[in-house]
Amino acid sequence: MDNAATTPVREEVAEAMRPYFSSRFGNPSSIYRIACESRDVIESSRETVAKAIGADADEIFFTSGGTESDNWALQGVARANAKKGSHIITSAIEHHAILHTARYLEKQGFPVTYLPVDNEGRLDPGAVEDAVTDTTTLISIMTANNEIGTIQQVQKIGSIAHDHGIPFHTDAVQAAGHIPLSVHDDAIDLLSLSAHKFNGPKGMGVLYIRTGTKIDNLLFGGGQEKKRRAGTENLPGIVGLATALDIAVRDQEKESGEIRKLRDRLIAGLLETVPYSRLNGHPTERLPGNVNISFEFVEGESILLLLDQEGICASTGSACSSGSHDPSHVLLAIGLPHALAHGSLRLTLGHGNTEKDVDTVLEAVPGIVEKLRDISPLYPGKEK
Amino acid sequence: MDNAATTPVREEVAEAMRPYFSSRFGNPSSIYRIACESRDVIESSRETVAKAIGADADEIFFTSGGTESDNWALQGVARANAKKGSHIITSAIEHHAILHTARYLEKQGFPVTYLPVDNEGRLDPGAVEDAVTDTTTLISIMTANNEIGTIQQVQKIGSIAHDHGIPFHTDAVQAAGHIPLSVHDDAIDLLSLSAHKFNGPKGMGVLYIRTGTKIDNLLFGGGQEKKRRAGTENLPGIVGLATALDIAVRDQEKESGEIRKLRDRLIAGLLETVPYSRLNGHPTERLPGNVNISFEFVEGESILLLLDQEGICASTGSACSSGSHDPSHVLLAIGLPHALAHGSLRLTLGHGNTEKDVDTVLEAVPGIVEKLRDISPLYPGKEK
Amino acid sequence: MYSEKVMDHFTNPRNVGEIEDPDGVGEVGNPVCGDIMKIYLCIRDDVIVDVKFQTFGCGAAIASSSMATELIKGKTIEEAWAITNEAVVTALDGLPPEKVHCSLLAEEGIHKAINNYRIRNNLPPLPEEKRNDEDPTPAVDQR
Amino acid sequence: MYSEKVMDHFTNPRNVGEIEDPDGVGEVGNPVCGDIMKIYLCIRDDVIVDVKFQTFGCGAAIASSSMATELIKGKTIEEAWAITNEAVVTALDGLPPEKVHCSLLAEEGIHKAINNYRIRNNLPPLPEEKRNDEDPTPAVDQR
Ligand SMILES: Cc1ncc(COP(=O)(O)O)c(C=O)c1O
Ligand SMILES: Cc1ncc(COP(=O)(O)O)c(C=O)c1O
Repeated sequence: MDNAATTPVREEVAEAMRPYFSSRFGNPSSIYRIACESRDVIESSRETVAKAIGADADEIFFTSGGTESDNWALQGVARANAKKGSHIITSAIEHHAILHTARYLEKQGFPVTYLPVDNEGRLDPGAVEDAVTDTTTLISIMTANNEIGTIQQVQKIGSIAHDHGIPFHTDAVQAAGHIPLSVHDDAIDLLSLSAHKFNGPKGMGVLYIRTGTKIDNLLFGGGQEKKRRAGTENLPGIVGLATALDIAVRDQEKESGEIRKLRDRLIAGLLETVPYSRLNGHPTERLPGNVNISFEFVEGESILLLLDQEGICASTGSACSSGSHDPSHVLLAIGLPHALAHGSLRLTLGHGNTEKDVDTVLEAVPGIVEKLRDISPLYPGKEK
Repeated sequence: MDNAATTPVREEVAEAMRPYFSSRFGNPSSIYRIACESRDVIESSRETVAKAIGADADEIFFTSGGTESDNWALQGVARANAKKGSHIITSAIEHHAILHTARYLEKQGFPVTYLPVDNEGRLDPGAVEDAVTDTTTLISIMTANNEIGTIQQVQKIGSIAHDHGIPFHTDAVQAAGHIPLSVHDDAIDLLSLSAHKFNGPKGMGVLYIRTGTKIDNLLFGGGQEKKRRAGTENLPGIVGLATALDIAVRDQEKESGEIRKLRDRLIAGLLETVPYSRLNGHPTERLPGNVNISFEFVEGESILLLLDQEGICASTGSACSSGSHDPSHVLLAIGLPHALAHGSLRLTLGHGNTEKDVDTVLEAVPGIVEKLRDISPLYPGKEK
Repeated sequence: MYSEKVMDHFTNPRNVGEIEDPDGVGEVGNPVCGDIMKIYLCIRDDVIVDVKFQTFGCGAAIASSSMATELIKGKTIEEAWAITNEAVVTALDGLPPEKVHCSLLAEEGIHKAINNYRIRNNLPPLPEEKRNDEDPTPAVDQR
Repeated sequence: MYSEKVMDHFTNPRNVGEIEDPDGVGEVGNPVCGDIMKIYLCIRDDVIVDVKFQTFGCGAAIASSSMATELIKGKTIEEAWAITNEAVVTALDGLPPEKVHCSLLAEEGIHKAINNYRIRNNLPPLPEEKRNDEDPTPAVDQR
């Protein structure tokens, strides 16, 4: 149950990719016949992706993943507008692919504003408006958060950006395939997505770039992707991404309804059976599969290890799982004290999860938390 | 016969990758058990790659391909040394992944020297020495050229770089797997390679970075690759790259001997049967599989099209195949007049090519060239 | 990449060759660009009764040359002058965007040959509009 | 990632609990870092005859605490003082590099508890060397 981290490649997707590894391996930028076939496949994949987010095919650029897409958006727009001053607005709860890139750009002389969020992880669109300056050249706010699942008011933020003539980027890596997206309706100029988050292959992503958006290249070289993203095209990867997104969008309504039900039962069950626990993130405006709960007096990595022994994969915002000092910046940003941030558990449901999986977790977690609390010097004892 | 452009994934490699698409899909940076297995697989792949080029495992960084590796080396070293002035030395015949990146860096204020080569595509190491200034922070010279196959005197260039305390990068994308490489013996500090050039998967590369080399990240985000290259690891890709390189190195001596023989027969046969033809590149210091010949009075794309009808894939330095105006910068750099550059044909042999393939080409080419010459206004008529 | 029509005219180009003592001849392009076309006209009573060409160039250039000669054969000079590269492209069932500029060669060649005919016959040359050979995209590189 | 020894001490920690009226007690770490250890000693004739601990922390922290208590049980105070975090790590068959700092908790806890005992017995506390908790790598992020 760690579908937000990565998902397996679906059988249909693997099937679609297979022929392109060897027999149909033509270099799509060459002229001969197998190459032409490859080119057709790439262009039809591009159309599939475009359709899924309401874009035009020539606004879709294939990349090596969400990280590259985010880096390209930030570094590319900042550098293309360097003369204008290039102030960037983002939020405090972005993925590190945004935050660490922003921090690097800061060091290179591009000022960055990191907007705070409320206790449920929501950004006030008004705060974006207030942060805009004459030199703001990019607003980058994620569609949905990877840790706490909170969904932002992308449309409102997009229209504020457009009112000021500023391009709007959104990291939709967690959202794509799972909730409806429309670059048109939501006034999005740049959008990142990553295939392995919706049962596609790892190492494949997309950056949507609205026609006319000023952005420098990040990877220079050959003329692929209309001279905007060099590198021999990863043909099986492209086919895999498009196939996976197509299926995800096709099944979205049905599947997200089912997953949302599982999620809500899991949340309710955990809060009910484990004392001293609280839900992190927004109660309703959250990703269909995201569950994030803090358990007082215990530390997250130790929960994960015991869950692992029950065959359950999960994740935590505790620093101890990452070998760093501070717990999740997202959990701190929504106001959690350190101890609670260290005691967080993220379970993310996806394609293939069932009622039974939820039962397994609901059976395992209370005992695990109790066991760890019994060792904990912080635990005041069972509720009477 | 366009193995320099891309190669199919070998069956053994596809086999090795397969399990990691779905059943073994763990996120290698998480803590649970399937993730630990993934991590082990990545680390043993890293060791395989390290062994193949004489490096330490912790100097190997997985990327999305040769283009990213080249971009990272140039942009990363330039920016890390920005205060020192960051003069870059490279050659006029580098791949566009180097040249276009260098040109971008020039626009950003980093001066670049593009060294010329001789008629056979060789760079004089003395010219590198002469180009060094107080502010030179990177020397980037490719190991072997993708168009004309010429192999550079990497060891001499590396030791000149080291005498001056300047890091030395080499684009070994065409060399890796095909000729022996040793970052130790050749004084190489950074080396790029790309899996699909040696029967590995597309969208996978490596940048070797010698311990202690000052280089900024190119892709920021998660802590993968020891915090130097963010992005969820492309597990099947990594396994595929390592497996393919391992096989290529294992079979190198035997296979390159065979391919070199085919190459020499093909070159001799073409020069003999087609009048007004010349070999481009170095007669002996060239990649085992590379054949590059110019035919006077005809244009390359039209040769390719007719070869394609005979089932033969090839490539050309003619602008007309690329939709750009100028023919190959490499062919111009070795002093070819435009017409001869437009009339070039590159055939690159690789794993799986046979005597019979050579025969097929030797049968097809003379007639094709003659047919096109008969239409050409430049052709003075058959040699008497 | 190319239509069947293009491949047909490329592999079996019509009207290849030279005309001895032509009434008009034109040569356009240059080796730097990689495209050269030479066109020969035989004209009787303002009608192009025969035409031949030689082309050094890519598939699109050769096919455009071949198609253009077919289009002007039997036409009056006036009609031939009016044939644009777009007409050639259409007759070929289209060309890839980055190849459209190759068809300009044919249009320019015809104009040049007709003006050569006019000059030989002491007529003032018609203005040859030099069309903008815009930067074609997408470019593709050698790997 | 963890050795079998670590997993054993983590899932079945030895000497968990409190000692009422301990002879020495030490608490180290803080909730900000995500690691807190409390250690209780029962000492007779300079020998640690009983020891208990409570730990809030990751698997490595809990396993280190457990192993450390095993290592000092039955030892003299002097011997216990000399037990380093490296000794704990070795006894656990190693820890991942980024987790080694978690074992410092145990060493520091023992020192603190022994000094607490010394102070109660009017002995001057021994100098507690604060070890450098260097930046652990590699870090890993939430996806
Ligand atoms: C919100 C968000 N952005 C970006 C990324 C980076 O994507 P990738 O690891 O595919 O590069 C992730 C996942 O790791 C993510 O959850
Ligand atoms: C010499 C050289 N460098 C770099 C590259 C770029 O590699 P990739 O297309 O895998 O990004 C290539 C091949 O295209 C190459 O031949």
